[in-house]
Amino acid sequence: MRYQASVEVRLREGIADPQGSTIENATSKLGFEGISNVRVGKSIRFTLESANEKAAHKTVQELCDRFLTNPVIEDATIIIQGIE
Amino acid sequence: MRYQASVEVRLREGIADPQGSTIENATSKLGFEGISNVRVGKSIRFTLESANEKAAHKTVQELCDRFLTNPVIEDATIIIQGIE
Amino acid sequence: MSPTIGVVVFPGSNCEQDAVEAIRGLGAEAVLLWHESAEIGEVDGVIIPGGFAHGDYLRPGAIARFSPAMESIVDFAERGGSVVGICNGFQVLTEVGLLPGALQKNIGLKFLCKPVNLQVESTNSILTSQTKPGDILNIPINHFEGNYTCSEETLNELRNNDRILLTYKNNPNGSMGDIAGICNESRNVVGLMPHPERACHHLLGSTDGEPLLQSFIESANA
Amino acid sequence: MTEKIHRTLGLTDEELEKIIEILGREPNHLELAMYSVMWSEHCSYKSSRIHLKRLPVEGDHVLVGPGENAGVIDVGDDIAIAIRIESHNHPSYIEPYQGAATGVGGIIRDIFTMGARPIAIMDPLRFGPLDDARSKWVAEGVISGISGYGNSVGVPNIGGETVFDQTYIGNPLVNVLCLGILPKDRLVLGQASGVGNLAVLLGATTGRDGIGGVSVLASAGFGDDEEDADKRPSVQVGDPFEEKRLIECCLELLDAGLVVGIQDLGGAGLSCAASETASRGGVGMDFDVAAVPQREKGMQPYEIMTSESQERMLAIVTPDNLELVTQISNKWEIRSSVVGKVTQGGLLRIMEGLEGEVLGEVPAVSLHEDAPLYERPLAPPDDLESFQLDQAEQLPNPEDIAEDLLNLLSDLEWVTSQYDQQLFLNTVIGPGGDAAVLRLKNPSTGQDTGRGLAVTTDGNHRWCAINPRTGTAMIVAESVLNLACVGAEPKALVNCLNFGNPENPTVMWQLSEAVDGMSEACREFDLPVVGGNVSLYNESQGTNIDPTPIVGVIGVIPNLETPPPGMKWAEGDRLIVIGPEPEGLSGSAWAFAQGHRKGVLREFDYDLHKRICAITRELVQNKLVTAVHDVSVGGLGVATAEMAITSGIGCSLARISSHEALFSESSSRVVLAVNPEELINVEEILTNADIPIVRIGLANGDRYTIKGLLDLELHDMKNKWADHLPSAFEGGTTQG
Ligand SMILES: Nc1ncnc2c1ncn2[C@@H]1O[C@H](COP(=O)(O)OP(=O)(O)O)[C@@H](O)[C@H]1O
Ligand SMILES: [Mg+2]
Repeated sequence: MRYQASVEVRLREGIADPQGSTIENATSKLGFEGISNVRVGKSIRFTLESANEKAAHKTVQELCDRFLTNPVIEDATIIIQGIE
Repeated sequence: MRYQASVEVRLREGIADPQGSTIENATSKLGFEGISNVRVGKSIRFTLESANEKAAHKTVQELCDRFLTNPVIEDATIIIQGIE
Repeated sequence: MSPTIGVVVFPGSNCEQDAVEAIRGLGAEAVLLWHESAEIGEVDGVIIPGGFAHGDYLRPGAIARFSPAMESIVDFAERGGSVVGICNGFQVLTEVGLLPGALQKNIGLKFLCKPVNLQVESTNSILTSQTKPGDILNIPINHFEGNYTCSEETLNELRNNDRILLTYKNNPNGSMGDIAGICNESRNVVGLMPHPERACHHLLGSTDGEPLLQSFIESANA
Repeated sequence: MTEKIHRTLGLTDEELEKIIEILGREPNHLELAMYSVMWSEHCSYKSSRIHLKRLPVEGDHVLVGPGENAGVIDVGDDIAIAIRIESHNHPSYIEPYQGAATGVGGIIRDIFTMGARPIAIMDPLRFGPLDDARSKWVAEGVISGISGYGNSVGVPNIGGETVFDQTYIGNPLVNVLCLGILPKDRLVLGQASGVGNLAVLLGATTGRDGIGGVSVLASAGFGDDEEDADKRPSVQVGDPFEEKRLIECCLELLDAGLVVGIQDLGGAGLSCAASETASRGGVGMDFDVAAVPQREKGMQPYEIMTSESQERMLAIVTPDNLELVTQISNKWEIRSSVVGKVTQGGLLRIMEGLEGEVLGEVPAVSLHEDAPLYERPLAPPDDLESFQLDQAEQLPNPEDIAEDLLNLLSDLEWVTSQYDQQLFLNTVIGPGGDAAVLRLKNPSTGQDTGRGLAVTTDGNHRWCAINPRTGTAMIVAESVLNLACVGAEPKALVNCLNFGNPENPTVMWQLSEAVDGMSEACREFDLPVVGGNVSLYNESQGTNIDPTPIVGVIGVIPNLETPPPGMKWAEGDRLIVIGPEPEGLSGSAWAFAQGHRKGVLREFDYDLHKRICAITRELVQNKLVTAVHDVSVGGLGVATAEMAITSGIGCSLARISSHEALFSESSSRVVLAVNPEELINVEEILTNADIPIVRIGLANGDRYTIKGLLDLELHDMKNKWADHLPSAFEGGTTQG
């Protein structure tokens, strides 16, 4: 079976986000008001072959833990969808 | 009103994604099989003050067009949710 | 006998020849170690040089840490061998877990290449033994992701155990505690963002990198 | 059917006629696509070639002149230096980051194609004004693109220029120069030879990037959805990591002597590389489109042949060596595929499988040598006379001369600190000096030769707007003087001619005048032109940019045991200016800042200029001066202010009697700071050489004062200088 995986890698709460603060500063200079708490993460999408959804989820989880995130500062949200 | 905005910035289809292909190569070296079409984008989350949802959407759209993306190579998906 | 220093080369590394040149300039031997070879040979010390291993794609060091050479280097370090990660090498050492914390993008989101003043905080390490506490060293930085980040807990541990070796006089990148370089618990593994090899020749504006690399060579000799 | 298509592809009716004549039949679509890209202005230089022929190209030390991927000169000790400059102006306006990044990638490939290791880049840049948000967005993107690609691929950036002016508001200029070093005997040329040899494509996969004008073929009914056609990205994305591996892989192949010839893929992609290698080698090639690794599904042969996907090289190898070539490519994780075979005769045949169907068949040479050559009409502007009568010398005196000076000061650190400047441990003087200085180390042994290389890039659209011929000559003269300031002898010049629309006779006149000015100056200075690039159609909304020729000059420093003096003077130094009396303000940065862009340029004296260069070189090499800086943009005011700021020591100046004396940019002048104990000696040397000298003052204190004109605190001046760019960019940038 083929699945579409979408992984959002985000900085853990409490970890400072230099990209987010830079964007936040820029928005106010550009005249956008009222924007706050900007946090920047990565969105990684891919397709994978797997026996079933559960197995797919397991693979992606492992990929996140070992490789896609740095657990010292990041965590990930995983979404898996079957492709017909 | 306060809203939570989530913007996913992705490279348009057909635009080369060197980062995605490098990650793809690495997954197979790490022993993960069957992973393909890796594409890497950005996910940007923030809160904003706005009169209503429509206005919030408009602001975020403008922010995307003027600042967060270059429409020549990138697309953005915007999700806006009210915060109680 | 002068020691032999192994300098690791990943695809995308680019400061390996500079490290070799600086090490040879100080009288030691240097050899390149290809990332795909698990055999690191009879080296007395290891440098993981600067550059963009695997393009720094995903995160700096994220792919490099899985190289066969890194496995051997982790072994080597655990046996007490001297290991220094410079810039990208520092990032690799945090990814592979030999050093705590992580290196994020610089505050201001700009790549920064310029000479900075560093203060020696601890002389108790393989990289700083030949310096004096409080010494100010003028050495260039050259990075986009040099903003040292860790938990409060880790920061306290680094502080309490005298594991912060070098700090910035004028923090250029947002690093926690102005950290420019740290070591592991046994003090034989060091990571630093500045490039001492770029400050070892009078034509290049500073020779303040020499005492650092001298210390390292000395430790490898021991 | 072709009748309609050829025009949308940018070919004229006459050009189509010529193709029919060459082939003896109507071209098919694939062939037409190949001619259209190869005969484009960008690839064929059809408007400029006739003028470029006037440039002097000869020199005993020239190993390779114009016509190859890069110029190569012999710098002694069996070391050769490859040098080339190129523009990426149009892509950088659309996608500043990637446009500039791929510009860096392209020029670096031109250098290692010659067998040289790229050791430095320089980036002369021009943007719209700093009060325009879009121009700042372009500038920010371009600079981070150069930084992102250059740093990662591992080539230090040692200098360049950053200029902001109204004339570039809809059309920035992004030029990049690259320098490479090689053992003289490793020089390779981009040619195929040996019938039966294989063409091996190395590097990235081929996608639909940069197909540009050719994509109209699709909408003209080529089996592709019309809808897809405009979605097709023409923007290329750079991959510095691929390029870094490609450099290492190619240099290892060359070191091992495994390739017969090698060629980078730039403009016009495979069409250009395949036909160029074949025609240079006087052979033909069978080319298999099916063997080209593709990034996207369903690519048409014309797309494969014209794609400008980045980070690809075409190597010509003997069948015997193929296995070793594959091994080395694998080591560097570089894709390699056999895509063609060298054949007898001169035909380039595009096929589906080497034994398969022939999709197109053209004489390889015809794509280059038969390209049209235009002698476009040229004419000076109609209003030249009134233009020349309206001179900046007639402007009213400044209300606040100190303010005018401060407005001309700008520290470029905001730009240059984003670039790795020191990799390879060669950089003795990086960005910010009169010329960049590198240690010259033997590329095979790493041994320091004790000598140095010096490089500078220069352009000045203000001078060239006033007088393209004299302006261009002044630029060359300035470069040569810049090299003298670091003690270097000039050896060769490369240039990038950035001009407007060549179909406009005034623009063609500007181009022709600039080429004449450059030729004249190069002959005077005995400086061969070893390469360059022409970028035309730099216009927006019908307005052409001011003519902007950029030159890069490389020189050699015979003895580099200590760093050259640079701009830092010492407390108590005597300050003198050597050279002619300053005259004229037209075309100066000061005049342009007042919105005045007309008038005449004063001619300069070649003989005096050469003597000034020689004496400056002598004083620098013999370490008789503490500091040296040539007088250029912003005149004596800016030159001395920069010296004071970098030194952190003020000065008291006199004998600068008017704003004209302060801001005039007339050529051939140098500020020298001399230790009082050396003063008599230095002045004697100068007098003996019949060099005009003016003592202008003393380096001291913490103020910058000019008797009778102005008095500033050095500290304030420095802050203003340092803050110029950061405060402009922190004000926010946006793409529109
Ligand atoms: N202004 C110029 N002065 C001298 N030579 C030039 C000039 N412009 C282009 N050339 C030469 O013409 C040749 C072809 O240039 P070009 O087609 O841009 O090369 P590439 O295919 O590598 O991009 C090069 O050798 C270049 O040096
Ligand atoms: Mg070329």
